[in-house]
Amino acid sequence: MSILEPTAPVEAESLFRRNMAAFMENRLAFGSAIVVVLFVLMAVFAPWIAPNDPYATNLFFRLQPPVWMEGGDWAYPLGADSLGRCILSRIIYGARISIFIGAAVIIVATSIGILAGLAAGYLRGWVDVVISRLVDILLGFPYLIFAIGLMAMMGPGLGNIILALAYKEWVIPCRVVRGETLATRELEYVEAARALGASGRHIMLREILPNILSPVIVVATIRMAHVIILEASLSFLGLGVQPPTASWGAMVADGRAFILVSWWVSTFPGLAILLLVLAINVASQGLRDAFDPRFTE
Amino acid sequence: MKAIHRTLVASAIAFGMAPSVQAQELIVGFTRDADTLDPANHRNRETETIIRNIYDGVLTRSSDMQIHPEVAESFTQVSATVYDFTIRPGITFHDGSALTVEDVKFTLDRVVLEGGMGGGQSSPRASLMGPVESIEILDESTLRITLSEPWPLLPAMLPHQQIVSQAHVEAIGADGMATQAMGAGPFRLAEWRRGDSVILERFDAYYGGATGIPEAGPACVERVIFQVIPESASRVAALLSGDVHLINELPPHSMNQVNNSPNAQVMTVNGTRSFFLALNNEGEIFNDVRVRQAVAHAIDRDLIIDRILSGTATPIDGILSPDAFGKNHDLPAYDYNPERARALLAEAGYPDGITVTLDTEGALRDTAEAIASLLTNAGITTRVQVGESTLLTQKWRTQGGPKEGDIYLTSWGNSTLDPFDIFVPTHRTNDRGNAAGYSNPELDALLDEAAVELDRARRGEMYQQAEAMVNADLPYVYLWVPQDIYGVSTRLSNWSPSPDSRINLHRACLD
Amino acid sequence: MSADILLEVRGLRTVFDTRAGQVCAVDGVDVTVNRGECLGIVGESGSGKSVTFASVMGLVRVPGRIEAGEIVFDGIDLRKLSAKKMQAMRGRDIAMTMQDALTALNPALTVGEQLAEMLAAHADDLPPGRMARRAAIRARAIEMLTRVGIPSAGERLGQYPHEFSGGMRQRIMIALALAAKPRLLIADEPTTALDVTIQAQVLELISALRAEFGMSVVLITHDLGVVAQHCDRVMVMYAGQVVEEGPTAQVIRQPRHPYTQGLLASIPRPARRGQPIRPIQGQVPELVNLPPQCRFLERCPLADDACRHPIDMRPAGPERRARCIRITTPDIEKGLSHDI
Amino acid sequence: MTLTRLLERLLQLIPVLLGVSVIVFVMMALTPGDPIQIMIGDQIVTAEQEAQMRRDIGLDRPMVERFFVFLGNAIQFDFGQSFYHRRPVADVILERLPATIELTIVAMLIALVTAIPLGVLAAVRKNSIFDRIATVGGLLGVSLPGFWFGILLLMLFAVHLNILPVAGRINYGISQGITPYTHFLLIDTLLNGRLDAFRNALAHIILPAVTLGLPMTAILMRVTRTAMLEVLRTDYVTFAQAKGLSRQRILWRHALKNALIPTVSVAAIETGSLLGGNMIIETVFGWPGLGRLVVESIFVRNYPLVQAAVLLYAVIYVMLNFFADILYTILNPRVKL
Repeated sequence: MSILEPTAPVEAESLFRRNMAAFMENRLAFGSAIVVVLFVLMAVFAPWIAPNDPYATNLFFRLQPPVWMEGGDWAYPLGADSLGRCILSRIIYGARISIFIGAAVIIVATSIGILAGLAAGYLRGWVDVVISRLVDILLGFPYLIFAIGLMAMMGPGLGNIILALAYKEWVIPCRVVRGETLATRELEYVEAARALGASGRHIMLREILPNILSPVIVVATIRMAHVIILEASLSFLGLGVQPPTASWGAMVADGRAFILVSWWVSTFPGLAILLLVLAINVASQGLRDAFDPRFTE
Repeated sequence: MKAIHRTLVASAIAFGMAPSVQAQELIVGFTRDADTLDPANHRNRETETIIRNIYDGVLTRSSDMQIHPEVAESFTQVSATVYDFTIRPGITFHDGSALTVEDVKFTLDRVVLEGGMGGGQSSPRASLMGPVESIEILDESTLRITLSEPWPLLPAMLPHQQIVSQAHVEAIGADGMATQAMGAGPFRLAEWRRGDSVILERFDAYYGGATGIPEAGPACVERVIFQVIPESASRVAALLSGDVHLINELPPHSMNQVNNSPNAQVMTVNGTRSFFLALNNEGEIFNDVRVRQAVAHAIDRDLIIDRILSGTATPIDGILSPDAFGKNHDLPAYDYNPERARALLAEAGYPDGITVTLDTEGALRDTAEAIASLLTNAGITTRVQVGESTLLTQKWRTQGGPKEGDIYLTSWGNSTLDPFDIFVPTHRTNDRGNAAGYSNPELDALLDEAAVELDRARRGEMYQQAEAMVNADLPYVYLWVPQDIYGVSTRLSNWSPSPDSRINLHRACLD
Repeated sequence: MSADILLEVRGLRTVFDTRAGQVCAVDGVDVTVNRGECLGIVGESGSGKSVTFASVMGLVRVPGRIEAGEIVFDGIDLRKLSAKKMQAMRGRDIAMTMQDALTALNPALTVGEQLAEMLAAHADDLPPGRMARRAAIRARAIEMLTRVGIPSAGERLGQYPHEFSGGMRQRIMIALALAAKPRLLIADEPTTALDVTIQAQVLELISALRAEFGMSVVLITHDLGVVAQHCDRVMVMYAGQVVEEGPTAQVIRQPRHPYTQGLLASIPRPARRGQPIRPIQGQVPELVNLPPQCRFLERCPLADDACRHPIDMRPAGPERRARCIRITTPDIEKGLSHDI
Repeated sequence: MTLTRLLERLLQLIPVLLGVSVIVFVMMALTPGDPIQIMIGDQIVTAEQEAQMRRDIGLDRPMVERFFVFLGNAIQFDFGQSFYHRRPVADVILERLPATIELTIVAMLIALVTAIPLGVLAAVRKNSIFDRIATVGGLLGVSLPGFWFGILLLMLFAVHLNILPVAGRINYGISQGITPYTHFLLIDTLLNGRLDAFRNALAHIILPAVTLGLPMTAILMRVTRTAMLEVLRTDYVTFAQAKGLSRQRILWRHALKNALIPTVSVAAIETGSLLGGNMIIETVFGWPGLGRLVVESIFVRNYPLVQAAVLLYAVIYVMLNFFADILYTILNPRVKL
């Protein structure tokens, strides 16, 4: 006898707009998103922003303190490292590595994850069995150990890091997509498409995918923060990009030997990692709250 | 929660620190753990440094690099290839058994014989013994070593072998030797906490060590701990806080901090490792001596030594350390002169300069980057490529195989400070350390001759001549010999660093 | 206040602050429960019947709050009680059962523990000493379970709620609610989740226990049939207000409010066999920013401009009141049957 | 949970473990270059040693055969010789394992003990200042790079304040005469009744454990908070309130017991990632565990050791997840395996 409110079908696009509006309302998350954008701009326009050549060594400025400390100089606002290279410039260039690797790994992994997850969730059968087994096996490795093991075998290098991280990362979007696909494939509009004789490919990519994209995007942003920390960790261990390329993790590692006499060499790159990762985390949490009501509390 | 944290911190304050360090416990903050405690089964300096406090050798070195009999009472060179050693009576191993001439023979046989370690295994230290033909017992106190060819280095190299007990080795086997050390040295092994520390205790029945060095009897401190602290900043911090009393590999940039602290000081000693740039003499660019000279003129060694090494290195113009036997002290220096470098390049047909890659391993990155920027300034555009040492070894030390690459920043150790040990491997045609791919038949002949020359003065002259040759030919750009830098607690006395990086703690005392 | 009155609620107003505005879930509700009687509360979901009694129990959740009104239980103003005293009253003096025992019983705790903690919290006649106390609690728990009809209760104390059938769980919940022998039981939709046959058993059980313990019962339901069978008096709620109250038999025989009439018309009844079931048209208004007018206006077949101002409860016969200006109109029923 | 169900679950582990070993094996097999030459590097080895290494790895045999030899040996915990240590890899690993496990467990305990109460309080006081601080703290916790934060902590507590030691597990002097029953120093010192040594070991482990456990603390706090919020909305919590139970009992018994179910699952998975974090944290704090050994081994190309350690970590991780499942069923009576 209770009166059921009929659920009105909601257009995907207006839903997206409403979600974005909710996201904008969350001031902290929105501010964080701006910080992330600033980091991206910094990475893109590094050559124009950086006060110095990040690779130019000048032994006369070795371990020079930041500008506000005694002996500091505006030429090196955040001081210089053990080779007299400008720390600020290296941090600005380092953003390129962090953001590029983070984005590349997430894009590669999410693409693979979406395809594998759709295939497993929609086609079921042996495809699902194979993919799910593979996922189970890869989940059997602690993430960092898997990446370290791969890097140890493949050797350092930009491409290798992306591979080493993406090898396991795709499992996460894959599981999300598979679960969503399983739930979605029985829905009416999918049934209808199938009844109309749409191909499996069409249904997967045109009917199902657009409707499960929200959680995938949310997961991807959260994971990006994680990937950036992982890259920094690998670089810290010396398993990251090849020096002298500026990478934040490697910069922290380099400064470690000087921490007793020149704290700034390690501290600022670490702060950069913290700031970027924190901003991504806050923004992605806002995104999650706005886009995925199941997570909201 | 807060309360718990407070309790933790409070208890840390109360019990974490200094009070636990007793007066007679000498703690060394050491870069790395021993690989093994078997004196015959490793090729690692740090491992030997630890082992050397447990085991004594037939001969030893004092910190001024003089050779002294240790387990031996004396030794004589009978002929160019025959040495006799008189083993000191009354020495006991840590288990109380007597050290006999049989034990000495067993020890050396274990190293030099094919399969001498048992189980078909040969010792990786065999090459440190040179061309040994036989080891014989002449009587109950005399041992004779016969070489297959003259090798004047034998006495200088013998300190690298430590005497084990035959009975002990036979009882526990080669595997047991890796962890159960039992020698005749000033300290006996108390415990080895792998990856963390090696704990040694004073051997009260110690005979007193080498005769040439002032007699000391048993060690001064009751206990020695080699505490593994790989991180250099942590090692310094531990020294400054008094947690440890001696650290090795003190980073040069921390010297002031240590010297300014009330409870520690810096001690340096000229090392035995020569640093140099190997130029690929087989390659198209560097087969021209003018290009090689251009590199030498492009590098401001004094600047790098001053800025990166805090002045703790001595520049060299030949391969040998200034302290080495046979050093030629009259070599002309290639001064820092970028204009001259450019001119030489132009002369060699590179008016627009050249572009090269500089290989090095991670530990030398700072230096490599600095060198690269200096070279680039002088028209030699240089990119640093850091690789792992094992791969770089394969790439550069090809022993005659084809070689790729331009410049390799590397070093060669010479713990004996005898030229033979560094000159031959790095400069003789296709020898194991000849990263430059240098080949000079004249030099080869001279080195071969010097190796077997028994007249010490004549031999020294030959090496001086050899150094003059390579100084002119410049297959390598010779850089410097860095000092070994130690941080030492002011409580520590009677210890001084040794160029061969051994840390002999027999006589060291803590107040 | 009459000595017969156990619970008296006056002018209760409970609101929820939401993003869309203030939702007034209960708006000026008066309730009177006499000692020993069974009061039925009828209304659709969202009519405010559950919130009213959550307010009585002091269990309104944030963002909800009681804005006005007084709740007097046995002479004590519950709104003025400290949280601690209110907690002590819950379960001991006023108990509550919920719609679905499956969700109301903690899935992670055994039935025995859930009974025992209740007894431990409220029974003050337990013997001293840990062991004796524990034994007494166990005996009491078995007694309660047996009383509500759980066979071999002793063995089942160690079981978890999901190991019981639906009817059994409902009985267990009733046993829990009654374990401290409260004076008032608020039974919130006790039968909705149950099969018809089990519904009857559970209601019989409640009636029997009411007689046995001499307690009052408030039976919240949307099923007029249940009310007809078990309740002395009935209160009909709509959109946060009481729209009609009176002795059950009278209200059912002669409903005064068009909403009550609509409710009765929309359920199949043997008495009206052959007549079509007529659901009430339209929807319950959203409880945000309600205009000051009759809340049933949009759905009422009799509404006209006279209904467009606030309507009070007014007497509608002996012991009866209703919230409609047309109460006196004699031919409501007739008009309805024609127009709808 | 019956024994047969348990066995069934154990059997399900086999394909996963098999797959894990295939991947670890392939990882090694795909390494470019002659692995023996790379491993030897500039070390001096005899011909027999090199031949022995080749036999250990079995390069002359087909890949599939090599895998089964590898697997057979791995099951017997035989991973060949660690060339650098001149001893079996298994021995070298086992020596270092207790330090790593102890660090991991302490980090996990710190995370559990702080995260669960904080998460519960944050849920109970939703939207309060405390909740906001906890939320921000949680985000900070997952965003802090451990290797960097560890260095800062070390500088602060060990160098500037000088109240905690710089490296190691315990001071030797204080640890004398302690019988190593378990090789976990915190337990051994207590079993020996040596409070002074216990405190010393605690002072050594506290910084690495806090650094290691920080991300896990943050994650668990969030999970606990979310789960608590969900549970606090349930009917059974309302009903428990209606029963007149005390707030404490409702929170810590009724609500938490249910909220712990997801928390425990996440905790097990996060404990697995602590194993990875160990490599970083042990390197920063000079902790003599397996993680640091693996990192060191990578740089000297001690592949057999790296391979064995990765496999061991994966097996531990899989087992952790298995135990999490079991714990899940114990905590959640509704789920039958």
